[in-house]
Amino acid sequence: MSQTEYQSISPADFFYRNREIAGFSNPSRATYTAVRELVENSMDACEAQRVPPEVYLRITEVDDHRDTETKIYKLRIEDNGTGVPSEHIPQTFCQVFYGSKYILKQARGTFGLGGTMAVLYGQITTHKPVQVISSTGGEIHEFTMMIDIQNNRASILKHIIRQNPSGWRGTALELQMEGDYSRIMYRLIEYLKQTAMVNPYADLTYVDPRGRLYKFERGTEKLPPLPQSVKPHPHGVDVETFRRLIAATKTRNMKGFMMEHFQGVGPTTAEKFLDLADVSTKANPKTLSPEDIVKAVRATREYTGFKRPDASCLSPIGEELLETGIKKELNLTEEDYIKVVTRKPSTYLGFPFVVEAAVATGRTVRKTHGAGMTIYRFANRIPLLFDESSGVVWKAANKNINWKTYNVESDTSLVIAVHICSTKIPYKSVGKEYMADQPEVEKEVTNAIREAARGVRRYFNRRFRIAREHRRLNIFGKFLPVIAEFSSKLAEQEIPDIEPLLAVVSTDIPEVEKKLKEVPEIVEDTSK
Amino acid sequence: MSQTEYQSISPADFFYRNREIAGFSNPSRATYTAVRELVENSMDACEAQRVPPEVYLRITEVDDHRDTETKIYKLRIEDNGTGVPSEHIPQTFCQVFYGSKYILKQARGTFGLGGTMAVLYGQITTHKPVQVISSTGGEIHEFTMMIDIQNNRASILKHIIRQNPSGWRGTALELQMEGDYSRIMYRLIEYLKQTAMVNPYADLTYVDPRGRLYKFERGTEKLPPLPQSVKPHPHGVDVETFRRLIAATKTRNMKGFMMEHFQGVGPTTAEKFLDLADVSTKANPKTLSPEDIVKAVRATREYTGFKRPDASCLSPIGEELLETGIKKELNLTEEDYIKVVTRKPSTYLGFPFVVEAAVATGRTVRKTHGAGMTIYRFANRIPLLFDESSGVVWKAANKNINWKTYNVESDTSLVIAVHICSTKIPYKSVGKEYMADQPEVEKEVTNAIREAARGVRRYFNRRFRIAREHRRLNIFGKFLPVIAEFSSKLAEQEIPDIEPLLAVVSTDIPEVEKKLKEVPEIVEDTSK
Amino acid sequence: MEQSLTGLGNLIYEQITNHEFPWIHMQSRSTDNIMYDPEERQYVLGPRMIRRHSRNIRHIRPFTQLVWTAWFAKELVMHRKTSTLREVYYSARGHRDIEYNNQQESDNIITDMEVALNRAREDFHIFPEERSAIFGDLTIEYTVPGYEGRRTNLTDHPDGVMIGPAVTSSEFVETSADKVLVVEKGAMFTRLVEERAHDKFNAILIHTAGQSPRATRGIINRLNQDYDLPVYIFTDGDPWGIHIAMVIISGSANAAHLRGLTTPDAEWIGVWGTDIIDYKLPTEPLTEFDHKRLRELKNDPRYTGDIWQRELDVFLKLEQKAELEAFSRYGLTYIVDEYLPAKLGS
Amino acid sequence: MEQSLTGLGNLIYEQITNHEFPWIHMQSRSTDNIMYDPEERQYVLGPRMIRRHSRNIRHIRPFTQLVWTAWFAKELVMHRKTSTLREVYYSARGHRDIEYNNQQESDNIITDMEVALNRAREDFHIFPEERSAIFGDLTIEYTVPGYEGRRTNLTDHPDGVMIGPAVTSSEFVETSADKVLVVEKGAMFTRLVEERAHDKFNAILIHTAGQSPRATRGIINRLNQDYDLPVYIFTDGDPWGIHIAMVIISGSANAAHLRGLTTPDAEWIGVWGTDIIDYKLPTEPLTEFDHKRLRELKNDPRYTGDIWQRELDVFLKLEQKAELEAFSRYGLTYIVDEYLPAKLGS
Repeated sequence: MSQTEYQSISPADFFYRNREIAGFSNPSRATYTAVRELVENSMDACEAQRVPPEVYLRITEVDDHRDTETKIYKLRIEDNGTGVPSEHIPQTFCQVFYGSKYILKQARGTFGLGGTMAVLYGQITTHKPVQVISSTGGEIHEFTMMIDIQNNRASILKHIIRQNPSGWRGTALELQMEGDYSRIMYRLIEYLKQTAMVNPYADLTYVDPRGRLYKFERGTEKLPPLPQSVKPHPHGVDVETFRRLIAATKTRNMKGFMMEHFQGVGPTTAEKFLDLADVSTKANPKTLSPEDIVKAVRATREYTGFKRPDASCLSPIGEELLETGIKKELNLTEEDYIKVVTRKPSTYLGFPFVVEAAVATGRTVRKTHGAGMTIYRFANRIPLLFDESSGVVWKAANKNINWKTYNVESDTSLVIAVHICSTKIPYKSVGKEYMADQPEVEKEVTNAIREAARGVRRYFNRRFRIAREHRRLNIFGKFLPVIAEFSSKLAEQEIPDIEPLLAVVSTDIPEVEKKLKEVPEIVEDTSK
Repeated sequence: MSQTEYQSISPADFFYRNREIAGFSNPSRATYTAVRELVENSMDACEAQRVPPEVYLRITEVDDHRDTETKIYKLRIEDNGTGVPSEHIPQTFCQVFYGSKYILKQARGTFGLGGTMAVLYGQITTHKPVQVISSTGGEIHEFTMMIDIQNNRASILKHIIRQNPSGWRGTALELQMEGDYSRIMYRLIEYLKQTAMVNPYADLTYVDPRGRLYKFERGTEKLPPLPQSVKPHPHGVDVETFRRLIAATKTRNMKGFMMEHFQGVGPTTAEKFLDLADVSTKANPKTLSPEDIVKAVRATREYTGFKRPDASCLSPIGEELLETGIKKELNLTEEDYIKVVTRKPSTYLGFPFVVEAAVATGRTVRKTHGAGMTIYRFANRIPLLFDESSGVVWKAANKNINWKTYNVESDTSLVIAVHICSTKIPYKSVGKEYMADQPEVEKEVTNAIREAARGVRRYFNRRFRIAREHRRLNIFGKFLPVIAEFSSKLAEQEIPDIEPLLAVVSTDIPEVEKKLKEVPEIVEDTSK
Repeated sequence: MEQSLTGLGNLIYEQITNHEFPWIHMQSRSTDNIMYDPEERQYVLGPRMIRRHSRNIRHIRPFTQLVWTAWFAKELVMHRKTSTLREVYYSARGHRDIEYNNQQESDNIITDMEVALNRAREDFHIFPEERSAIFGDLTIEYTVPGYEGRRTNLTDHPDGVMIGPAVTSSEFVETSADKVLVVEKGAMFTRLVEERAHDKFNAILIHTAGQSPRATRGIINRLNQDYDLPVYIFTDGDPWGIHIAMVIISGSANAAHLRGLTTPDAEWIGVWGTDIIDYKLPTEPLTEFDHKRLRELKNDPRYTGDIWQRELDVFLKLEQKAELEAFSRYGLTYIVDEYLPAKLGS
Repeated sequence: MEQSLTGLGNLIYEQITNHEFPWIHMQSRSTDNIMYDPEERQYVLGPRMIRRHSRNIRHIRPFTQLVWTAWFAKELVMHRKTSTLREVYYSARGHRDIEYNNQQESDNIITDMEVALNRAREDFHIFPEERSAIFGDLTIEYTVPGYEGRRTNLTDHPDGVMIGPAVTSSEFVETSADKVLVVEKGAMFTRLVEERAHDKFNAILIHTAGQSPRATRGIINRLNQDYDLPVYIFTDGDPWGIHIAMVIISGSANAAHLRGLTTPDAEWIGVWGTDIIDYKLPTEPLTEFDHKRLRELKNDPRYTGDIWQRELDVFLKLEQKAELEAFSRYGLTYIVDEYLPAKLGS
């Protein structure tokens, strides 16, 4: 009989042992994930600072005599964001489950894992420390650190404080990691390109290991509004959240509790809701039984009178900016169709979200994307490149929409871009590559695409009508002389003059339409 | 300018916020995942105890007057396993990242999350405590507990100690959770059925919310050998593990270090390896520079002289047991083809693994499974039911193997079952539904299927040959009389006697073959 | 003939000189305007009229093609020439604005012309390519250029006589036959000639080469009407063979605008579904398409008669069909020695 | 004829009575045993022989079918009957062990019999269904039962005379024509008759109805050999038309075992690729399949002559093809008034 051993492990140790679930499954994928996590952190930091982001990324090959595809690379990233206060730097970069992202507003990373996971992966593959230089405007702090994985904490090797006469603000990070650049090169560039597409106010610079420079320049200085922290929306809140709010509340009765701690709940809504939940408005929150709490929580899903969630915690790109970004990226012309829709905020499991969708088609799209449907997916302004067909956008676009009703055939060139922003994107995995099909999200995505596609049928019809009018004006000039010639041969007469007839039809289109009305209606010959 | 807030959260809080990544994305899926995690823990506990598992599962609907598909259910599971020592019960069930699974041997659950996640999900949806009754043979401990999520620890509401005159050993757990049984019913039963298929020594009993009893009875009392904890295999060990071993070692030189801490490294291997790594055999491990550690770790991947990893930490089902299970489950007869292969152990990223594969075809398979390929996937004796096409088995079976060479067409009925056992299954997500395509794993799976399929071509050929011989014996008796009739009409003669000719061919097949040799060779008429 | 074509020209010419977009009136050929006339015992066009109007953008091209085709027909008639449908199609090639996309389109315009002028295309000397044939004691007198007044007896040539423009336009002088036996296939026709079926049954033999060309239907009609000869039709036992018989008897929807092509008293004598059972004929299973067609026929107003409904049901029940050649199973002469006597006797 | 069939029966009968599995020897018809003989100017079978052996499990069924077919042929010959290929196929129906899966299989066995006995199937009174026709000043004398000694002139019937068993088996008595003009289509044949091309060019007109039936090829050969009449062939300007001409001239691989069906001195006079250019004919684009076929023909040993190679290249370069009817563009009489005189004059 064996002895069973029990032990606890640290979160860092857990993710060290299970790094593939955070997207670090192999050298090439790890390279991609590390870049992505670091770029996203930098973009968030810049937007928090309300400055148009300037992000500089460089990957260099560390001298490595081994002749394998897997090599040691040095990653360096710099931004002009808020900077990290020096007292938070060690934990922010060397402690799993520590960061600025655990509050209810939209940010790119939501697991708070990304940056630390990149550092952790670099460390376990190269045993090299990470270097972080950051300033919030005052002194510049330079840390050299490693992660104490077993204890999930930073071990600081060096800490230098420098003066900052120029008032630089931002963060620079440098780490080494084992990676495989050649296999992931195209995805990385595609990632940066799509990032530029939905962040038209950002400057991205990238120097790749072969020394090539990629610059994605901003098209505007305008930033979208900064998302704010907000109170939770009552719809779909769970028991644990409810319990925590009760534990923390200072209100004395349930009516006050509902109004104080939830978005958009006024006195009438609070009363109606509590009535449905079968909880007294006067009850002291602290004395609520577990059953009452469960009843109240379940009632939040059935009560239909709540306002839509407050979108101020969200930062959609906006129809104008998104259209500009896509037009620029796809080189669309006036001849092409594009429609961008930003839906009203909605909610799933108590998290507010906004879906934005763009649909584009036309000759340019056919030239650049070929026949069929191309899908671009974004979540909180992050492009998603992997596992397209597992995600909710693919499902909405391919399964939920009957494209026939939009005059779209399987070989029609169509671009669909969908951006979901939320305080919490429903990712299916920590690797953040596709979104789970939460029913509410699926419905909003489907409706957004439908709305953006609504004009497609009209667009095709209009193009078809224009072409037809051209043909129409042409056709009489072509056939009337032939009719005149052969009818005259049949009648054994001179060829008659058709000019008066041609004069009727050679006027411009609106006039033709008017004149047409004067001609008696013709019975359709359905035998043709 | 906004103030950025920094904070740390507990692992329990992390998974509370991100429960979909552990498989608790919606009520029906949560029902499935909770059952699965609890059943797996029970099976592991029984096998550790070396008794044939007897697992009893009951799901009942808690009186709930709401008329929705989502209802409150009570889950109860009982097993005859080791039991949990009372001092470990609170952490085991109410603390994330605590358990008996963080050591290097094969066990069903590897994240150590499952049981606690089920408790956590039950708590946040019903606010009800979990009840655990367990004994390791002595007293019986009964705990009523909740999880303190913000601090990742148990809060014990009640602890009762009872006498155990009958010497009962095992664990019973009961929790309440919000779920959706109707949507997941068929998957749940399929899960238990497939579990029975790869655990033929287990008795599973299940009473469902509608009061129906499902019994999956064991076919044998024989247990596979208990997996043992082993030293890590040097191939693909990472820097962090190496560093931890150095920190803990008592050896004085690198040669001793290699022999002491790794599997199957003797004096010669240690020397050869350290020579390749360019590390002195005499160097004191404690004084190794980070660069030396990295060099040594990278060398583990290039050194080809290591023994295959020790399989004693693994517990494959074995060809005999697996064949019995599948034959029983699919009702295969002697007419059908089945071949089971257990591959030799291999390793990925330092983790040993064994792949077992079965391929079956024939008339029974066609009848029960229809045309085409059916894939069963198992990981450490757990059936995987979701996301089939994302996993490595699907890829191996569909992309890597040219079925034409096995005479398998797209409409051939074929069953493929693959079992991967490892100290660490390369799951792509915490929800454990499909395995990442680690190159080494992919290769082994592909080879295992190929090996098990090798006889398929011969099987089809043999069946074809038997059918042909039947036709052959028939054909002369059919045509010779006609030849005799019409040639006699042509020649205007009496009908000749063909009995002597028929005598030649009516002997049995080997004799026919012999006689055939005496007939002069016939030039093939290729114009036909 | 020339007059009606010239008249069409005059109509259009006058419309143009009156500064009107030219148009013509004609009976609609759409399916809802084709109806079965139980008195005429054939399909006829209903009263609904349509305009083909050059002002309508979708009509102007077929309108132009119609005018050109009328001119082409006038040329044929004036010069005593004939033309095949295919030659009409090709003659339009090179006229860029008239050119047909395919022969179907050309044939359709010719039918329009038939409707508009209320004449058969044979009257305009336009014939299809199909070749049917005739054999038996019928003396005819040619009217084609160069043969005017020459007579021939249709037993003169033992391979049978092709029904081309010359036979179609000939006068029938005399016959001793007392019936007409129509088969759909050349092979069976040769068999009947070889077995001297014309003698044995005192019949004129005609083979239609599949669906009967109109000229051949016209000849059958003339033999039935002018000489009072009963007509018996013998086809494959499948929906296609059945319908070959029916078109000879009651005409087709396509020719609803024409008269004199139907022989309502003609009888279909086989191959019946009941023959398959009675004679144990080798069969083929019905295809999905055969099935569909049989069910269509069951609902066709021409098929209301008892025999038709009975036999259609038998085929559907048997799920089998049989060709004329199926009788070869019992030897090559069986059909003349046994089957036809039984059928014609009944 | 009867003798060779009886001989086959005797051979097999004796093998069986000698307790041998019966087998026969014949020339192989596999492609590697068919070769072009430049002296004969046609395809011939090479020296390789095969056995069809009833001991071989894959041969016994076709062997049985061959014996049955020989018996069927003997019946035809003995009773002076003819049969179509399709009737042979149907006659086997009901004999469960002989029954063919399809007519292709039956036709193939008949060819085997031709090879084994070194005779054409027409000698066994078996004919295909296709109907070609002939017109012009040729007097023939019938030999078919009932018509023995009767004569007819092939201008007697202005629609043309079908080439059936009666014409095929007739004796040619006399002709005043000095050439034979062969066309592939009935419509063009009717056009030529109507335009009196037989008079204008003093020619016997023949239409082959597509790929020429062997009986018609035999008649062309006889007119060329017995009366020394030059033969001119006029087909569609596409790979299929070209090959119709070539099969009349040099025969087909399928008939490599037969003689007397080819007319090596016959000339193909059009429609050439160069005609498309010279006469600005309306065309269709070549299909992918046409292309492939043209390239095959270029490598065919029968096509080594200069004209052939030149015209094949022109078609390939033009990427176009043209039908006979294409000349209708210039009016219905153009082909007789202009084109043929130019071609036959050259």
